[in-house]
Amino acid sequence: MVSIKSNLNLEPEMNHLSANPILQVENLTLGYRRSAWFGTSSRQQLIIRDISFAIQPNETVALVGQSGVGKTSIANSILRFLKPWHGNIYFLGQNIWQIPASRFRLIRPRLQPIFQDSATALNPMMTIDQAIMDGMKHLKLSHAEAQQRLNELLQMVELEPALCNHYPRQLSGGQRQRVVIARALATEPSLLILDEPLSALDLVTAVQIIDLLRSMRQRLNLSCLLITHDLMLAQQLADRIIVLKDGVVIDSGPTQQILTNPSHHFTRQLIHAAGILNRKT
Amino acid sequence: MSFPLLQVINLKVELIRPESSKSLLQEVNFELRSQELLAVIGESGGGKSLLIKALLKLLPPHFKVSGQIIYTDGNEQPVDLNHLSEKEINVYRRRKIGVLFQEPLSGLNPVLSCGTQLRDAVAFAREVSFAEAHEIALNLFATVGLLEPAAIYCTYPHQLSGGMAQRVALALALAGQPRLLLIDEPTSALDCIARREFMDLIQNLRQTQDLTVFMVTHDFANIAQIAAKILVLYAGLPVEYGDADRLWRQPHHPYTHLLFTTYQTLQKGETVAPSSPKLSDSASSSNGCSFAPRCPVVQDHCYPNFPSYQLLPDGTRLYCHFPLSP
Amino acid sequence: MRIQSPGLHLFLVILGLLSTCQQKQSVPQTAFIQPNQDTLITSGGVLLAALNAEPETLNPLSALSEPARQVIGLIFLRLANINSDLTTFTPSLATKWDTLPDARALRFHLRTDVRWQDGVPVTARDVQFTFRLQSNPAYGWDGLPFKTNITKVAAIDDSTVIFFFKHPSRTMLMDAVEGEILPEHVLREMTPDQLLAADFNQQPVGNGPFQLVEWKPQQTIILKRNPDYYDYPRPYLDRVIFKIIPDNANLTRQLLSGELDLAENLLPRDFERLSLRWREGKGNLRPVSFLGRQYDFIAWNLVEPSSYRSLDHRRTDNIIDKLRPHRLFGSRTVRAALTMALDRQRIGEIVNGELFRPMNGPIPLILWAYNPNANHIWEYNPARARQLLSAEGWQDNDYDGILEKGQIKFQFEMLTNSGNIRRQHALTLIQDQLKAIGVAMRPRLVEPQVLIEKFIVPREFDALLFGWNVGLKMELTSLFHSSTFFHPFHFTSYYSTTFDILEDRARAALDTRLAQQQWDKIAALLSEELPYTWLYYKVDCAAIHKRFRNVIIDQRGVFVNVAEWWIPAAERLPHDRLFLNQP
Amino acid sequence: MIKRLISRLIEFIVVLFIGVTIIFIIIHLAPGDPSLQFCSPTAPLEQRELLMHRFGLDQPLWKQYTIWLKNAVIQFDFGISFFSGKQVGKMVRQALSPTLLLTGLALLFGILAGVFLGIQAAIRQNKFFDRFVTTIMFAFYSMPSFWLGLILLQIFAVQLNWLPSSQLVSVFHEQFSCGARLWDYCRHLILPVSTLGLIFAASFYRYSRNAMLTALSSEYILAAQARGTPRNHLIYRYALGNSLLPLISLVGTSLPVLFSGALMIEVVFGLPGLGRLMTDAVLTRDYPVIVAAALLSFFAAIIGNLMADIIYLIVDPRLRHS
Repeated sequence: MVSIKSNLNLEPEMNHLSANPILQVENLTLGYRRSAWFGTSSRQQLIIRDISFAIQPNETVALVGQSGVGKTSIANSILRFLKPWHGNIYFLGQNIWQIPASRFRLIRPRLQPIFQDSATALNPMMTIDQAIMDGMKHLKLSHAEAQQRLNELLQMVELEPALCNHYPRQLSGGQRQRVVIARALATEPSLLILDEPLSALDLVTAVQIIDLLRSMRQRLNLSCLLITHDLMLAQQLADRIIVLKDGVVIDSGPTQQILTNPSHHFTRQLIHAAGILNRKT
Repeated sequence: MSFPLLQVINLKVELIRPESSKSLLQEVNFELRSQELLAVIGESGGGKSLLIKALLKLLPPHFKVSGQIIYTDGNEQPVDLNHLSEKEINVYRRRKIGVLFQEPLSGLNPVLSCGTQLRDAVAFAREVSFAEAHEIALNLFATVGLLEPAAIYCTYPHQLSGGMAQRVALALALAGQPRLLLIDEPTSALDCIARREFMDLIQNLRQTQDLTVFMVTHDFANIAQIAAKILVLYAGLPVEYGDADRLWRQPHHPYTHLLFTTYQTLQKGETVAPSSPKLSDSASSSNGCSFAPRCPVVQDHCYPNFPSYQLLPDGTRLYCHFPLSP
Repeated sequence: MRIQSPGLHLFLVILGLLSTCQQKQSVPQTAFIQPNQDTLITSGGVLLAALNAEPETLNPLSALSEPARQVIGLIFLRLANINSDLTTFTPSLATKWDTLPDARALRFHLRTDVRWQDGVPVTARDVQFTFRLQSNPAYGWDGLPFKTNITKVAAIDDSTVIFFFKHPSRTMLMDAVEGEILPEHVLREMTPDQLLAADFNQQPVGNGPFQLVEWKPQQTIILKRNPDYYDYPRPYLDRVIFKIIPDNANLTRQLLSGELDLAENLLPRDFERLSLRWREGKGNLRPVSFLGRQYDFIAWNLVEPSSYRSLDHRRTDNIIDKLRPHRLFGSRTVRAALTMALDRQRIGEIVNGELFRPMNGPIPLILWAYNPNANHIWEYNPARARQLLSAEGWQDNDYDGILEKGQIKFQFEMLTNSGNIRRQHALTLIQDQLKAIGVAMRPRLVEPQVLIEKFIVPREFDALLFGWNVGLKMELTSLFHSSTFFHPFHFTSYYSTTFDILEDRARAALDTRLAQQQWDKIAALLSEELPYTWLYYKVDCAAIHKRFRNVIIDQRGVFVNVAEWWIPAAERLPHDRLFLNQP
Repeated sequence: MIKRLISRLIEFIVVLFIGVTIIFIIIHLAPGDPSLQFCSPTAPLEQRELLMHRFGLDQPLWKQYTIWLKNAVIQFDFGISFFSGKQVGKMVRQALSPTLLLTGLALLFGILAGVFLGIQAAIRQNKFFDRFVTTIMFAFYSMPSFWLGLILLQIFAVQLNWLPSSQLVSVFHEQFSCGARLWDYCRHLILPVSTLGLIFAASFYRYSRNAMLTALSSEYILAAQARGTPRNHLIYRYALGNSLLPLISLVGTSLPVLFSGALMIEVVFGLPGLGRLMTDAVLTRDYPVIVAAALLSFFAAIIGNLMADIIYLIVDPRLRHS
């Protein structure tokens, strides 16, 4: 078991929150507003309407829906990229759209996204160890500590230490995704946001990454928000599933319940399309 | 009446560098009967896309392609595509063989409307006037399941959704009424439902348009039902090639076995067995079996020796020292 | 002032009456005269001449630059033209002149057959009118100082005009004839504002041998012969075409390719190449060198800049008591030592090739008052220079190669204007030579306008490498006379009552011999006192196509007698025949 | 798209105003007393003050600014030159035509030659032709324009004496017949236009070669090739169209070069253009001329960019429809 000590000085109120949800999304409404010069008609487009959910510690929640349904917009909103029209997002008890940017910057490292395209997520001019070390910058570790932590992380994501001084283009897709995960873990996150983490990988590699993510979750007490169109992946990783269609939640509940007893016919359609063999039927 | 439309014999692709050359594909042998669907599966980087480009002679000059690609169309004389001149093969590209690449959107010219591109392609392939080509193009859009052909005609590629772009690209591939359609990972950019729809469309076209399909994919959910033959590529070598049903039920090669069992466990919603082999991405050894470092049943013999070729009685071709017994 | 002439114009005054200078030394001038050997003079031909900059105007009243003056000289007449001795005059618009009995008035008799090019006759009223404009500061004529001694100009009748002066002087004639005569009937109603933007500036109505045909900005100014010129059959040339060529390389190229007949101010290297070709009998271009109108010098600031800064410019009394001598150059011995440390002959050679003469005193080589024997000559002698400095207390006690006296190091900055390669070159040579006697000089190049405004006028400098353009009047007032202490040219802050007395006497002397004596004393005084260290007097050069006859080129310039130039019919070039039958 | 255009225009006006103000400030902060242009430094102070007053230079700076803004920017009246007393507008107009002729021809030549060679080299990538032309073009690209000009002059004007070395027309231009005049123009323009044109060509060459290579290696070209599209169609309709799009903005941003880029060339070849007008004006502190020329370059720059944007909006469907 690898131990990762926290050097991050969080305010006390954040630390005793363990009983409360890591992430709580309340009545979130998202949309794009295209403004034009001098009040000429501006166009509005609603994407997500009134969504609420919470992620408890050590829980993985999957947001499932077709592409274009606004799953990624929710992730952007949680990462404070896209301002919601209505609603609140609490991360570690902080209302992230209400607190000042300087305060958000303090908790931002505990919120790590992993996107589908590992090729563009890594700076092509940085070697692997530089990229991972970069993630630990805010921990203010000594050089030796950082080096040790780097080795721990590499071991954890099952990357050979020899790859350390390679550049991203020298790695395979699976290796790159492992580096991205290691970099995300380097910051000691509380919540991982996984946005289609496997869609660029082939099956065998994908299974390896699933395995990795699953063991990470157990070892590090991680909470995850999984964003995917693939129920099969959700089935593998998520404790609960939320199905989105046309901007609203049409189905949600524990994974098993959704898969075995979907309440909405669209959910059934998704299950069918994913080729999941229902054990009960 | 199924005759081999395409027969590939000992295809080999090498990357020629001034100092060295590297073999990217070797010993590729398969045949594709008329109206069949052949699925090629394997890891990314295994040479699947390369194979499609090699079939159409689309590789840049520093790739050396050897072997035979024999195309036989009904009563015509068989032709070896690999030994045609650029001008001669253009005729085949135009009228006999359509191709659909992996990223449908980047395969479309961004500054021309979808209709213009299809019209041009149709006019060139079928040698008809632009006015006629226009009509044909509208029909083609309808054929690939686009609901408003006239609207699509004027649309530019960037305005399309992933699924629509895929269909437009398919229409382009069908511009010359090809007998053979080569498809490269058609579903990787689509979500589950769109995948399903696209596969249905392909099935449909095969029947209505008399199409033979060669498809590179790793969408196991769908190929199981529609593919007649499966070719498993690993590190440039077709480790197993045979009847789809048989392969699906009882894979001989450890790699095929690994793929299918992994998929099946996933499908059942079971967690992947912790005993699943410890997979490593490290480079394959130089002369031995490239799968050896990851093989669950590897033996010492595998490392120094190139996998032995076996032709099983049911026509399955296999490259393995120790195939899993039936 | 124009950028193309980095030195400032200096108008030197000749005092005394018109007379020949007996004791004048043979001025080492290299003028050129292509003699008039052929008996049969033929009309026709074209002169292609180079101008190094675009004239700002062709109005004699507002022209400041050399190129403008050169073109104007061919279009407008003066009352009389100066001769090559720079003291006597040849009649031009005036046929003759005489001094009226009280010696304070000059009477000119004008030609009656001269017309403006629009047909109106030139009369005494034009002369009177011209003086009115010239003497009004609002019109901004830069020859104004010439006219300060004139009280009034009166036209007696159409052909007689009288100039009245405040007091008698040797330069009355020079003062009176300075400046071209303007047409009253064209300019009568013009206010200074209107004249500034008048068409006349671009389309002058002249009365000279040539008149303007076309002025293509930045390209050419084409003059044709004035068909009504009084001095028929002159001018002989059909056209004088000025090409505006600011770029020196371009100039040389056009000379060599036959696209130019006449160019001046060639680079020493180009001139030597041309001379070589000519001596070898190759090429059609005859090189000509002659004493020019410029000299370069080092000016030492004799007072501390800080003490000058605190001076009240309205009070001229006891100036010298309020100023502190310069920490380095306040001492005459130091200046003498620095002068002896410089091998000025060598500097001149390196910078100018053959195109220079050594200069040792304040009087320009081309002026009548120049007497080489009057100057004190400081020979190049670095050992002696070191001794002198050592005697003054300047010694290198810390062996860093630089002299010091107490806490003060012998180091200073020498300024010069940027854009003059020869001067920049000289500056480095001076730096090297001063270094050899333990003096640290730091060269600094400053943009000309900034140099004048920020350094010269407020006298915020230690030493200055600079040059003057020589005027034809013999005077040194604005440079050194205490009455002009705050004049922008008096930047050395030189103050000497002896000089004041001598210069006053020299200018007031009506007798040439007396004047010469005074100027000799002045030359001796200044070359002893060394407010300047004079470096070299420049020799100008020009090249002219050999087919032109009767050409005079000397210190007055290259266009002195263009009206009399002609080309033998046999030597005409194809383009010479282009205008033969045109008016 | 209209909205985009309008916002672009408003941006344009704001940039214009800011730029114009900056030009004014910079020029009036430069050292040097313009009154010295009119009279010798020995002239009495009153005379200089008189002149300063006449040109409004004794006014406070903000007042000079408002007056100037009104005259120059709104009425295009730049006043009269401090140096020659001529109408600045007229001087600029006169100087404009040779410059536009020279740079326009050179730009045209540069674009045509550069783009043509760029395409030819791209489709023959790494062949002898490509390497040869790329080397030559790289040489032109890295060469200072005046140096190239001097070399051409030395060869064609001095050594061979085939072409005249300076000016726009020969001095006897008026004496020639109509045809001879035209020939005279051409003879004078050949050297400067080819000097500038070669340098333009070099940058357009680099650009279009790279753009063409990128276009040729893109997926849709491969897809079109896989459909058996004929090679010429592939190159000229598919690849060329796309690779020339970015060229629009390159041409747009090089529009100010039309006015100022020929400066060295004008000096070397003694052409009476805007560049020379401007250098002379700077050296003589001729504020009105400097301001007019700077404004012109500035206008050209922003109008060039605006035009490029607008054309882009029109021809690129991706922008047109978003």
